[in-house]
Formats: sequence, C-alpha cells, structure tokens
Amino acid sequence: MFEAWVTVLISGLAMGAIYALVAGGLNLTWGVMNVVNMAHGVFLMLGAYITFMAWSYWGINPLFTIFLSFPILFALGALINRFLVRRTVGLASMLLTFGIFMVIENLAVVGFGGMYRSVRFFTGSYDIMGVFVSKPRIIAAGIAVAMSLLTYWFLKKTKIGVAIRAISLDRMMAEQCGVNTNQICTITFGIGAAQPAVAGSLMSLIFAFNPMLGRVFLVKAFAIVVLGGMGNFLGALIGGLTIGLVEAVIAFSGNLHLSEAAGFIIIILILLLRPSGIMGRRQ
Amino acid sequence: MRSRIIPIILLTLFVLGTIVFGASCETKEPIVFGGALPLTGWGADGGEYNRRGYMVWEDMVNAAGGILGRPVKVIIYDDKSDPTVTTRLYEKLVTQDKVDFLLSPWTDDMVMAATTVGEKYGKTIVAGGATYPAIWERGYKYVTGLLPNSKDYLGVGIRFFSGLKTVALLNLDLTFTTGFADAAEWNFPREGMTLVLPRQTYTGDTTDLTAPLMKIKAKNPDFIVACTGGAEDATMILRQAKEIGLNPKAWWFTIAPVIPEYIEVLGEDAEYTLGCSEWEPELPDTIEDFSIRAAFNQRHREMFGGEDPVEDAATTFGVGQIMQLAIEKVGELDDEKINEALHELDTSTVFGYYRVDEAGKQKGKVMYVIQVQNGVRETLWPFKAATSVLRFPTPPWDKRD
Amino acid sequence: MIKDVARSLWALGWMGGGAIAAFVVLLLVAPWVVSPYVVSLFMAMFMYIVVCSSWNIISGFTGYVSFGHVVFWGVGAYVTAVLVWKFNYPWPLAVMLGGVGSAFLATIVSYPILKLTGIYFAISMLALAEAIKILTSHFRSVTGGGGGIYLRPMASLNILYLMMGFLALAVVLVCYSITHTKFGRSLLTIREDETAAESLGINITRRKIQALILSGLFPGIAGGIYVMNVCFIDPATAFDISITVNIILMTTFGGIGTIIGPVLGPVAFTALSEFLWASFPFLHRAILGAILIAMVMGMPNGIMPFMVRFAQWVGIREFFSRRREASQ
Amino acid sequence: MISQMQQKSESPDTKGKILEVRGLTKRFGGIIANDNIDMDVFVGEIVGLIGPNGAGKSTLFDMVAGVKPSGSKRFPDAGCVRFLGHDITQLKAHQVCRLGLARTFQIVRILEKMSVLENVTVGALCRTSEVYEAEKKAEKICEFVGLKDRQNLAAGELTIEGKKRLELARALATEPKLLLLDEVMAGLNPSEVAETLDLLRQINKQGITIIIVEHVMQAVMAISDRIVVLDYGKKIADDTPEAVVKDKNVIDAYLGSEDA
Repeated sequence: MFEAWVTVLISGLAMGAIYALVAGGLNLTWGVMNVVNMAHGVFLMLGAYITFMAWSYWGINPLFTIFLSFPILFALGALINRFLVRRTVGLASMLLTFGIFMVIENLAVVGFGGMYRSVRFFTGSYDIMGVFVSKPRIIAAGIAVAMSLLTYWFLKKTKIGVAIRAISLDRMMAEQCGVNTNQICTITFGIGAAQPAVAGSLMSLIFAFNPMLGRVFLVKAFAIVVLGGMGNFLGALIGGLTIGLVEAVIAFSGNLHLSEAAGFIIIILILLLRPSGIMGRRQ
Repeated sequence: MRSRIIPIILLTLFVLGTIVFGASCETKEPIVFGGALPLTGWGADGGEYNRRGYMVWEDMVNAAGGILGRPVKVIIYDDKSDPTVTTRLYEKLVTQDKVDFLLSPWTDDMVMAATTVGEKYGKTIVAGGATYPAIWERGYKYVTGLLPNSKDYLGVGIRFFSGLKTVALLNLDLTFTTGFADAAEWNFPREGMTLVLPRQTYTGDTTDLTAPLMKIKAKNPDFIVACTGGAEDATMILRQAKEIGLNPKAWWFTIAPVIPEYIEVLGEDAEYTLGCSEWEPELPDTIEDFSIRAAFNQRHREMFGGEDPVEDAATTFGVGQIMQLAIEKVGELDDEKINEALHELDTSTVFGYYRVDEAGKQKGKVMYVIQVQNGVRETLWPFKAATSVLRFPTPPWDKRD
Repeated sequence: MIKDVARSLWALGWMGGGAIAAFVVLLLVAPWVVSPYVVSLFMAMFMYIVVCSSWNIISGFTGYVSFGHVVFWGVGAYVTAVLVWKFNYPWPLAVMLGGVGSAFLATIVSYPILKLTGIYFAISMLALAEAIKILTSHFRSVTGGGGGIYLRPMASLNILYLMMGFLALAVVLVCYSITHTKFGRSLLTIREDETAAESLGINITRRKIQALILSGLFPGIAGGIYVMNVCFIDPATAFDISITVNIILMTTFGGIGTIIGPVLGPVAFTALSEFLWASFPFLHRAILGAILIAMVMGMPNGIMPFMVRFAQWVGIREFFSRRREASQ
Repeated sequence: MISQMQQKSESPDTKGKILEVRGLTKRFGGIIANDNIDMDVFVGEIVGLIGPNGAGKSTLFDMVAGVKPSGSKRFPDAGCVRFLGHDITQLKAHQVCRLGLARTFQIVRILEKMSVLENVTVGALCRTSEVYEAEKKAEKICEFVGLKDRQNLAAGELTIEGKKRLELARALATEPKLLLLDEVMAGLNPSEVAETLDLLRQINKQGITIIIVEHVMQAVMAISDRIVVLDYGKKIADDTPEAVVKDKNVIDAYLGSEDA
C-alpha cells in the first residue's frame, strides 16, 4: 500500500511539473505583458509536432528536439509579438491571440491531419523497491523542472530577466529607467511561446496527440498561473506541483472525477483565502 | 473615417450573404440523398471515412445504372462535429434542398440530433456509426440501425471470455463510451463475471491514470474492459499499465483497436489487446454474404489513392446499399413504404447482415473479435472467419520480448 | 425606478419603437418566409444575443469579467432537462425553472466569488464552470452522467424560435432600461471605482450580487430552450468552455459595455462564420481567425466606434451609447 | 437649492455635537497610524485637520467614513466613532453616507469615463431612486459649484481644479450633514484657492459641518473655526487657529517640514 501511494504521488508530482512548465510560459505572456494569450495551447501543440517530425523523419533523439522546438517557437512567438500582439492591449489582445489560435490550429489540422501521433521512445518504468516511476514522465518532469528553474534563474540574474521583471511590476517605470520595453516584450513573448513548446515536445513522449492537444492544458495553465501568483515564477512551479499532487491524492483515495473537480475547487478556495495566489504579492 | 466605412459595408454584405445563402441546387432528374458528416472538428477523421463510403456508393450505383433507372446524387454537408449544427443541416436538407432521402451522420450525438429531425418530417434514417441504445428506445418510428447496439457490441467480447471471473471496467465519460460501459455492466453478471471495483471513469481532460490503474492492480482482475473513445486514451491506459506492471489475463478495448493509428502509436505495446470490429476488408465470404465487397474495396482504392477501405467507409456504403435495396423493393419513392421496407428487410450488404426488430434496433449484424498479433489485427471470431487463434493469457509486461 | 424604466422606454421614441415593432414583425414572419435551416440559425443567433447581453451586465457594466459564464447556460439546460426527464414537468415550466436554477446558482456563489476582483474573479468563474462540469458528470443518478440526457421532441422549432427571439428582445430591453435606472448607474459606478461608489452611498456588495443574479438568470432560460430544441444534453456540451470564449469574443467584437454591442457581435459573427463555412469548408476557421486578427489590428475597440458614428450619422444615438446624453 | 436639501434632513443633534471620536486606534503591521484619538465636532463648525505627511489624517478620514484603509482589511483596531448619536464604527462607507456623512479623496476618485453631470447624478442617487430627479438635482449642484458650463464633458477631461470641484459637487449631491474634505485645495493656484474657500463658506452657511484636511496652511487658517493637529498618529493640539500656531508642540512637529 505504501509503495502504491508513493507511486501515485510521484506520478502526480511529475504531471504537476509539466503543468508548471506550461503555466510558466503563460506567466510570462500574461503576468508580464498582460496579454491573455489564447494561442498558448497551439504553441504547445507545435512543439509536440516538431518533436514528432524530427523523430519520425530524421530519427533525432526526442530529448534533443527541445533544442529545435525552443528556437523555432521562440522565433515564431517573437514574430507574432513584433507584428501583431505588440499593437494591441487588453481584451483586444485576447481577441487577437484567439484569432492566431484559430488560424494555426486549423492549418495544423489541414497540414498534419486529425489522426493521433505519438513518439514511441521511452516506455515502461523504473521499479525502485516496488515504487513504479514512469520513464517518459519522470524524464519529462525532470526537464520541465530544470527548464522552470532555468527560467527563474534567467529572470533573477540576467539583465534581460531583470528588465522583464521590471516591466511586470510597472511598465512605465521600466521605460523611465531606460528599458527598451518593446524589445524586451518581444523576447518575453518569444520565451512565453518557446516554453510551452518544450512542454509540448515532452508531452509527445507521454501522450498520443493531435492538433487539439493544447486545449486540454489551457484552462489548467490559466488556473495555475493565478494560483501561484501572476508574474511569480516560483509560484507557478509550486502551484503546478500542488495541483498535480492534490489531483493524485484525491484520485487515489476518491475517484478521478472528484480529483479533477477538487483541483478547480481548491483554486477557488485559495483565491478566496489569499486573493493574490499562494506566492503572490499581497495587494 | 472613410477607411472605416469599408468594414461596415463588408459586415452588411456578410449578413445579407447569410440570408441569401440558401439557394438550393436544382436537379430534378436524379434521386437525391443528403446527409451531414463531421468533416471538421474532433470527428473529422471518422467523418472523412464516412464520406468516402457514400462517394464510392454513389459512384458504383451510378455506374450500374442508378436506382429505378434514375441516377443518384449524394449531398454531404459538414456539421463541424456539433450536434446543434447537425439539427440545422438536416432541417435544411429536408425543407430547403428537398432531398428524397436522408443519409446517416456519424456518431451517437449527431444521430440523435438527425433522427429527431427525421422523425418530425417522416424521413427515415438508417443510422450508421451509432450504437447508443437510447437511439432506438425513444419510440421513434423512422430510425433503424446498421450497427448492433452497445449491449450486443460489448456482449460479443464479454461472451468470448465467458470463463473469466473477475473484471475491472474503465470508462471515458463521453456519450457513446458511457453507453458501452453501461452495456458492459449489463453483460458481466450474465457471463458470471464480477466487477472487482466500481467502474473507473475518466474524462477527456484526464492526463494521469496512475491512480485508477493502481487501484485496479490491487484487486488483480483477470480481465480489463476499457470503454475507450479512441487511440488517445487507449494509449494512455496501456502505457501507464505497462509502467505500473498491471497484468490482467486479457485486455479488451472498445473502438481503439480498429482505429488505423492505434497500432502505429502504441507499437509492440498494442500486442495481445483485443477488441471487436464491425467490419474487416479481407474476410472469407463464408460468414456473411459479401457479394460486392471485392468491387467495393477495389473502387475505394481507385478513388482514394490506393487506400484500403476502413470500417467507417464500409458502414456508410452499407447505409447506401440498404436504402437502395429498400427503394428497389418498394419500387417508388414513398417515405412510408420505404420505412416499412427498412423494418422488414432481411438481407446483407458489404457491411454485413441487416435485420432489425420493431424498434429498429439491429439484431442481424455479426461482430468480429479481433486481437493485435505481430502488429496486425487478426480476426478470432466467428471461428469460420478466423484468421488466427487467440493468444491467451496475455503475458506480463516484463515477460514480453 | 419604474418611472425611470417607463421614461427610458418612452425615450426610445418612434425610431426605437419602430425598430422593436419591425423586429417583432420579422420575428413572427420569418418562419413562413425562410427555411427552417435559417430559422434555427436565427435561433442560435438569438441565443448568443441572450447570453452575450447577460454576460455584459456583470462584465461590461459592472466590470467583473467572467470567464465561466457558460456555467449558467449549462445549469439552465440541465435543470430543464432533468425536470422534464425525471419528473415529467411540462416543458415551458421546466424552461422557466431552468432560469430559476441558474439564478439560484448565481445567488449562492455570488457572495464569496464577488469578493474577488479582476482576473481572480475571472479565473474563479472559469474554475467554477469546470468544477460543475465534472460534478455533473459524476452524479450520474441525477444528471445522467457523461452519457447525457435525451428527451423526446416536445416543442416545435418555430415555437422555440419565437421564445428565443422574444427572450432576446426582452434581455436587450432589460439591459437598455437598467442603464437608465439607479441600479444601472450604480453598476457603472462600481466599474469605474468601487471605493468612490461606496462613499457615494452605493451598497456595492448588494449591487454586484444583484448584477450577477440577473446576469445568470437569462442564460439559464436560453439553455432550457436550447435543450428543448436539440433534445439532448451532456456535460461536454453544456459546460463547453468554447461557449464562454464565444461570448467574450462576440461581445468584445461588438463592443463591450454597450447595449447594442452584444447584439451586433453575435449577428456579425454568426453571419460571418456561416458565410465562410459555406464557402471554405476546410479552412473556414483559419479564415475567420485571420479576419479576426485583421479586425483587431484595424479597429482595436471593436466595431462599436464605427457603429456609434454610423448611428450618429443616422440620428439614433440613444440605443448605441451607454452614456446617456442630456435628453432634454 | 441647498436650503431645499436642509428642509428634508432632520434637525441637528440638540447638543450640537455631530461627530464624536473616542480612543480611535489603527495599526498597520508595526506602525501605529492613529493612536487613541479623541475628537469632537459640533454642528455648523469648520474644523481643520492638519499635520505633517504621514501623521494619519487620511487614515482617520477613512475610518470615520467607513472606507477600509488601503492595505488593511479591517476597521479600527480600537475605539469608536459616533455620528449624530449613531455608532458608526463598524458601518461601511455606503451606510455612513446614507446617514449624511460625505467625503472627498486626497487622490481624486472621479469616474473618468462618465460625464461630469453623470458623476454628480451618482451622488444624488443616494437620496432618490429616480434617475430623472437625480439628474435635475445634479444640474443645480453643478451650477452651484460652477461646473455648469462643463457638465457634459467626460470627467477625465477636466483640469485638476475641475476634478476637485467635481468631487466636492458629488459629495454635496449626497445631501450630507457633515463633509470630510481631503486636500480639496492641493495643486490649485491662489485665485482658485480663494474661489474654493468662498464656496466652502457658502456650503457651511447652509448648515453643513465641514472637516477639512489641508496642506495649504493659510487656507486652513483662514477658514477654520478650530484646528486639530495630528503628529505620528497622535493628537497634539485642538484649538482655535490663533492658539494653534503658537502651540509649542505644533511648532516642533512642523519644524523643518513647514511647507505653507
């Protein structure tokens, strides 16, 4: 029984780490730039397809494909920001990104077809004293956590990162301090698109997916960003892990329906008790 | 200001466009059949295969001189995988396009919606691609089925493993998969099987099945029936079962094993899994009377770049054939008489036997039990049509090579 | 208050009254002129007018943007379906009770959830909708679970269409007249500045709760009418997040916080998407998306500013502007 | 117009005491913003409330007016406020407003997207539920405060002087018996200050009691009947203007920070 619990908890944490990576990208576009990015899911889906194609056509090790999906989606994100998103604010940017979502998803259906794909590379698990740890999930989770922490480090320690955080706190003030906000926002949006793409690359190892892949994660990612505190990157990681863990515990002790409902109910409760998220700044 | 006038004009045009959009196709000569299929949205794949079936049927009927000496015309609309749109399109087909006959949409929700329209106008529909018993339990007069309803659909597989004692049930919470799971629960006690724990329901958004699979593992059932909706959730179940070492004697999946990409996505993990198929392209003629099956296969390959027809294409071809047989039997285009004929017909098509009860529920169709063996779907039952023998019990994951 | 409503309706003048009369006549005549396909298309359009206008009460007027408004529609649809299916209620009564059900849900969640503001409120509504979707799926004995509920068709398309049409008219008139009452003014004040509103004697908590209840009531009725038309409902349809997205898209497209915006948005959007879908079956979504992008880039504030100018040009100002000019 | 308003409202407290603050204390974390403050205000008075920056004047206003001070979720930590004999310590802003206590804000809180007239109408709706009536009244008040020619502008388009005046008009529209004014003269030029003082005197003459927080010292001295001085959250003086300027504590508190 103990082993079963540990297996379930590890699996929940692994899923939580992947949620966190998806939410991390959203945190950048939403928390920093205040763009409710409805196109977030398609970036994730494109990452998955990049991995799938690199693996199936050229036989590239799927783990290395994150070095493909990251720059490609970074470039796409930067371009989208440079030519489209930058020119809009507020609800208009939400409409705009929804338009982008419709265009890319539809083109993907036409281009890739609606059938399910998957990268068959790691399957099975590590059996550690009766605790089963899924190979694809733990590897994906490891990369996801590394990626989240790397982003955290990037934001804390690099010049661009500091500029990004300054914009998230007060855009006007940042401009006054000589930050080229347009340029930094383009970089932010680029990273905000590249991060879910990496998550998508990792998911291609875990799930069978089609061009609708991103839809499943979007709602949860929004919720996790708020749960962790908007603009708070460690918060998103902790929020993601919390949701993953809570879902696993309730799924094992209750059932799956209750576990998914519980995820959302907990989000409402935490917001009621701490309106700016678990790690958020007090208002 | 001037540049902003243009959008207003455009919008006005679009509004007018919608109202004007409705000019129907004017062809008097052919007999017109109309239907809607999900050509876009989540059901796009199945919809496309369905469309191919109708296209091949139209082509072959016309090549053979049509029905009652008149050519046949098939109109297919896209319902965007949305039952609301289905309702609208069938209304349009009946009242605006004034089609002579309705063709079946794809999957249960759409069939529900379409048959409601059909019932209202007294237009009969032979439902293809739908198994939810509720379709025939609503007391509708103008609907018959081509596929067995889900009680039979599941019954085939469960009867096949009649000797097994303990069973666990997984269920995706969509309409038709819930119908499958209900049917499975209805069938278990009749074959002496007991559920070791309540059915484990998951949603389309579920990303981690470790918890329910661990619970099932603790009960160690002989048999696992997974009412899956497609390759996506079946992949997740099998991969995670492998990860935690869940080893029943047999795995039974609904839908997934007959989906073309299932084996491709899962690779060797798909080995030994069982399912049931409504139709297989290469079967000996001994089982059902497949008089024109070879012609259908060939025409399908010619029309669609050499691809073999799949189950969903055969279904709609079968729907067409049944309509044709009923019309030819009646000899005129009278909805009432043809509906009666559809309830009385006892015949067979490319798809298989067709015989319905008073409610219109299919009872003649034979299902095939299939198993994935060496990367290929092999037919195990009916024995007369078997291409291979059952591999049983399923070896534990760590004992496979 | 009654006086204000009466006065505001009077202020519609012959033009507004004429427009309403014309609408009613067209509504009544349509089933004999156009095909049922177009009738049911109109019905879908009216449904979106109802939900968009309702969403606009809490999100446009009061400034609490809800990302989960589909929940009221879905609950209304489910209450209606369950009452007809399990308890054999006459369907018109069940439809009305659908509205009561969704308003009841709005009542019980309103107090806690309206303590949150901005994006936190939005996400809580989103989470609420998702949670209720899953719970609906779970409690199978009451709701039919994931398999959904199927009903026998009881009402004809034309009856339901007329109900939806009159509901849409009623909702638009309600929205119009509340902006001319103390209640509506209070909501606008809350949107601008809650602290100031409170200091001016407005009971903001009560007003927000009233706004949410009103905003939840009509979608519930619309959901009930919908379910009587389609005769089938399951959790995936009833609480589909894309309905919420459509509501926000259409209203923003038409002009958020205005009376006519949530009417124009659905009309323009339905017409546009229908036209594209008929002309480009496989790429219609991509083209619609591209048009959306182009429109946002070309007119970031929605189509309202153009409509307002257009209206000013024509001379009907009242209906388009949320800011009432001194009418005397 | 103001006299009309007065006819409707009940006659003032016979004792003449309109506001009574007893032992009011408010802490933010470790900082004490208001420390055990006692204060009385009598009907018809104009009371000036002064003190260096951060002395706790706005917090005192917030608590009297029932606005939760920013950064805090609760009302006073200790003490009580009585207005016209009612204990209003735990009442919310809208309830206090209905009792007849109106305020303006240090940082103007006008409803920028609404017109000037609409802003005032919102205030007037405190006493009626008929929008039409409220609008009529708002027009009169706009005329009274000198905003008539600007009443159809969007409030956001007003100058700072106009905005301050609008806030005053809006507060008046709620038919207050006591008006709390938070720096209505900050940022105005001398002639505008003079106009405002004139306006305040007229308002006071209609029988409305006024408490005024102000940094423009000459203005406060000129208009106030009595002045209360706060420093570091404590009341250090409460006397006539003439006496207060000579008070040693007050001089100490302001030493070096005197800006008037």
